[in-house]
Amino acid sequence: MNAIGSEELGALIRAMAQRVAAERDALNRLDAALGDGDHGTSISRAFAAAVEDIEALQEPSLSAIWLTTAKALMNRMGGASGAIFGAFFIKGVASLRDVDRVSNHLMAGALAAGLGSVKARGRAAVGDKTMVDALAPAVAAFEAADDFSAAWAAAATAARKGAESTRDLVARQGRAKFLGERAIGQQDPGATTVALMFEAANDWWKENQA
Amino acid sequence: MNAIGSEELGALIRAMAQRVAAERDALNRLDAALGDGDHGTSISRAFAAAVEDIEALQEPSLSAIWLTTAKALMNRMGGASGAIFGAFFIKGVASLRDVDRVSNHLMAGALAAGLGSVKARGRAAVGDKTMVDALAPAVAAFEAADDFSAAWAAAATAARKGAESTRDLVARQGRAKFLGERAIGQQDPGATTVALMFEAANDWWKENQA
Amino acid sequence: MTARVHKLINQPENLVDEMLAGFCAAYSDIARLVDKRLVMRAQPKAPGKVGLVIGCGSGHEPAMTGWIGEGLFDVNIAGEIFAAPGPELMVKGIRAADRGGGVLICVSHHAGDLLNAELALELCQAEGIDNVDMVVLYDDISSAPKGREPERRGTAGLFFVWKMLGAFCEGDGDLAAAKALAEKARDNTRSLAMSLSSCASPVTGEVMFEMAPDEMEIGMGLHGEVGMGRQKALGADETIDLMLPPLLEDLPFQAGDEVLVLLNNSGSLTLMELFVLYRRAAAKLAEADIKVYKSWIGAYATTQEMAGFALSLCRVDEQMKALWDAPANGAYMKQL
Amino acid sequence: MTARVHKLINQPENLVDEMLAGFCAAYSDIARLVDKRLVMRAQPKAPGKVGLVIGCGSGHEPAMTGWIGEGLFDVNIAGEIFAAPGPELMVKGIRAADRGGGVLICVSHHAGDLLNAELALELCQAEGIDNVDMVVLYDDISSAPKGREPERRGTAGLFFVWKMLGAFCEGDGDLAAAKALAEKARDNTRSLAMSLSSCASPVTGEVMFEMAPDEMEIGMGLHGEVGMGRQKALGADETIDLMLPPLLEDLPFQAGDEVLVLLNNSGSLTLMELFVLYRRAAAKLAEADIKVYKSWIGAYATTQEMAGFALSLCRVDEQMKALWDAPANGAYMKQL
Ligand SMILES: Nc1ncnc2c1ncn2[C@@H]1O[C@H](COP(=O)(O)OP(=O)(O)O)[C@@H](O)[C@H]1O
Ligand SMILES: Nc1ncnc2c1ncn2[C@@H]1O[C@H](COP(=O)(O)OP(=O)(O)O)[C@@H](O)[C@H]1O
Ligand SMILES: [Mg+2]
Ligand SMILES: [Mg+2]
Ligand SMILES: [Mg+2]
Ligand SMILES: [Mg+2]
Repeated sequence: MNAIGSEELGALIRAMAQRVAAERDALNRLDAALGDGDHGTSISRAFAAAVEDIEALQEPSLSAIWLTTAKALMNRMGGASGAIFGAFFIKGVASLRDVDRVSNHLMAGALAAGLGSVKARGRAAVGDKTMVDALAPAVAAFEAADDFSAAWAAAATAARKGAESTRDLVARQGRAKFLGERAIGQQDPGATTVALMFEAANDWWKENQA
Repeated sequence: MNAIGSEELGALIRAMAQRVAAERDALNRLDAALGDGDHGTSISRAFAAAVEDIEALQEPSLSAIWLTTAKALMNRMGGASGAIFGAFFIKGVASLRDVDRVSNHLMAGALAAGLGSVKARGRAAVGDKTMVDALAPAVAAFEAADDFSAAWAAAATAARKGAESTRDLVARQGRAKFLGERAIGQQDPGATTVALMFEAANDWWKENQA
Repeated sequence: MTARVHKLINQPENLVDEMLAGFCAAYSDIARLVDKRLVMRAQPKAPGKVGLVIGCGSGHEPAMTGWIGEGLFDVNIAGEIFAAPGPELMVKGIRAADRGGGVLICVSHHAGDLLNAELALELCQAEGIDNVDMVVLYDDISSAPKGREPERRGTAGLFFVWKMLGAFCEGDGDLAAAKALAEKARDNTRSLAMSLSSCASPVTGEVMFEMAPDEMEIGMGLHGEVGMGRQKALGADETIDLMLPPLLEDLPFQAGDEVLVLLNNSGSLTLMELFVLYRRAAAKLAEADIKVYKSWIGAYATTQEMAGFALSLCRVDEQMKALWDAPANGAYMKQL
Repeated sequence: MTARVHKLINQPENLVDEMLAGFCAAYSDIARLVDKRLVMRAQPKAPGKVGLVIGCGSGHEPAMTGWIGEGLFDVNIAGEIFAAPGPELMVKGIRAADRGGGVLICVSHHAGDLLNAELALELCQAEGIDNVDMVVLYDDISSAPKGREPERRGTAGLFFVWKMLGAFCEGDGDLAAAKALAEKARDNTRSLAMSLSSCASPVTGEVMFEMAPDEMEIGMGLHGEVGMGRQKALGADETIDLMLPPLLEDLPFQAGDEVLVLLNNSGSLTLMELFVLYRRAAAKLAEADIKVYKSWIGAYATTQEMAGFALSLCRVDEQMKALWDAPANGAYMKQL
């Protein structure tokens, strides 16, 4: 299948929600080393709210699901990453409006728009030890792929590699900035969440659509 | 020697001060188990002040030394036992007024007067797990002896035995009262101080006068 | 749980002097320091009014230095850490508080505080200072059973007595009336405390007693004196549900009563937790049809950095409510 | 040192809601709760005046709920523990504070607080709510070097800004003037914090970071963010002697300046210790010929039960002194 509808999109969001919930404590621990230790709790609370709100939708269109996810992350997560994840999803809503099914190319456009918004919002570039380090390569890999299967697989691999690359970096944004050299050796929690999201999507895709 | 002058009395007080200072931490630990853990600090602070004030006396008569000790304990120790030790010494001042040397019998009278004051002031009797449990038998032994050597020795032994007897008691006065049965097994710090005072006096006597 | 042992002090023997000097330097418009140990109102009250003094151990800050000021106490006679001051210093404090209307010595009931105040009263009589009286105050229901109230300890609930008495002594009532008011406030006040942790003594630099990380003690006194025993630490609502019923039964507080509520932080409990605790207490009081007139939540009488709190209730009538609402300006007790 | 891990709360997910409910129940004459997360003045200010709102993470009590009231803030938009609230809630708070004179959103500079306030401002514009502006405030000299002040974190020293701004917005100044005053107060304020201990997160129930019992960290942020590094714990005077010089150099504060001083307790430090610390700070300021106008010592912005403090200074002129002395009636910030 090389276009997905609202049902599949809802399932993908659910898969992401389950994955971050399962990794909640690990994400908290990453954030304890670099920030204030709440990232896992915040992201799983917000994704759980997104899933709930999507289920309550009267007309679960693609854009409605995308917007609902954006709003849940923006309003229920709190803190820096809530604003940034919210900005990521909200930017893609426009490109999904009035379509019933979305191709991997259209989806790539929504993700790229979101990435642009994240960078602008967070004033962060690749190498700053933030979620951008996972998101930018993931979106690039997704864009370069020919179909959904390849896109999710490539994005998941790239996101994980990007998240791991944050270990060697000094932070230039977020709470970890104040650690200076002491941040080296620790993996960024926001980037790790991005990797988990793409990995969850890829796993769901392999099981259900590939 | 069976009468002492102001020099010997000053030396006896100094010996007591040294002994309680040496046992400060042990007394604090006893008080930590039964009260608020400050008895050793308080009693050594007050005795050190007494020694200092005695040295500063223009006319160090027997009664002046006794009064100075009383005031230092009463005013510099603080808390329950400051008031009680102060009451103990202050009562004896009257019987020492206008004498140059004091016999063991006169001294016994001063101690007995002090004991009476302690009991009245503290509303405590033998068996209440307070310093009275050491002081009462010590004073009785002192009174029964024929000379200073025998008096100090008997009082020291009786005071130590009295202090040790507090281990088996439930407290009816002081902070330890609230412990109820949980006070059993712990030795009363105030009674222990009384034992140390008489032991220090006896040791000094044996070394210097016996 | 291990308590923090390192304290930000200098030499322990200078601690009380240095702390009082710092307090009076920071709040020089409210309090001034005399003889190193007497914390007095910067502006003495009008001549002819009853002076209010308290002599008690230090280490419970802001009690009682924070209670010096207009509408509150005239002189705090500061003892060493957890030890009442000696009688001669108390007499100095009594003299300093004397504005011609007599002086009331307030004693938070602990053996040392009472013994020293009694000695001070005797010295006053000997020195011809008349018109001095003493009132002994207590509130802690864990320290002696009902029927033996005068054996109980004074703890955080005396907060209510201090405030009302301070307001009363700004008025024209005499010494006997002030004492009667203090007794009335005391007799309508009940407290029960709990703690999750021990604390370190700044004098010895050692932890005062041991407590396991998952334990709590109900009925703990202001100096870490034991209460009704240890048990497994509970959640906020469960803790209130355990502490409120014995408190209500003791007076007893009854349907239709109007009360003041205090949640006193013994040190390192967070206000966050105290607000959660208060929510349950308010709900339970409402269920019992007991009306809350006003509430205060904060660290008013501490036990160093002990992590615990006291719940105190005071049943009020119209006179007490008016005294409660009267203005006060202590460094740590302000009523507009 | 191990921090206390057991907290007197119920379910962590209900913590913020329950705590705000408890706070507003206790101080219903001062604050009321709207939509579970907006803490508002019980009596709104007069129409036409500038409204003051702040959106920030919870867990720092009494900040900022304790600052709601006359002469202070109009609305606190309460986020989760240590996490700024989302933008839609902020817009609700802005609407609630709008009395026709415009609304100033105050941001204590942290990434999350700033990002969410920016989003809220954009939403306001989209929804046609005009006359809303934002001011970003910071004071912590440990978080970025001199010359890069706007990168610094907001910490306890904003205390001074809140108080002056609150007083200013009771007057007739407009939104632009309020913002200018906030910037002036900010630009004259500097803070430096230290801690002896970690604390536990009420969300995860785990200690936030490890710290040895004989260590201290200078420059620690309000959420336990690291500062200038660890060192051996010192005594009170030594600690002040270490912290005051960089603070003075940063503005710089100079001979002849007049300042306000804050010693903010980050949680479980005792007032006893803070008074001892204050004594040294006051002596050193006097030595430098810097005059202290007024001082405050207490727990105004906490980091749970962390044992530490911040020393903050604000250089004042006549306008600022008058604003400082103006009356205020928040639950935890009272000026008579
Ligand atoms: N300016 C920024 N730009 C992009 N990502 C950011 C920025 N600031 C923080 N982040 C991301 O947010 C993550 C932290 O999220 P979280 O812990 O939920 O928020 P907070 O720091 O407010 O507690 C970081 O790991 C980082 O990936
Ligand atoms: N009412 C009393 N009568 C006699 N002795 C008492 C009384 N109350 C306390 N004590 C004695 O005082 C001792 C405690 O002294 P200390 O620790 O210095 O005072 P505090 O209890 O005020 O801290 C007890 O061990 C006991 O011997
Ligand atoms: Mg975080
Ligand atoms: Mg003791
Ligand atoms: Mg004591
Ligand atoms: Mg956070």
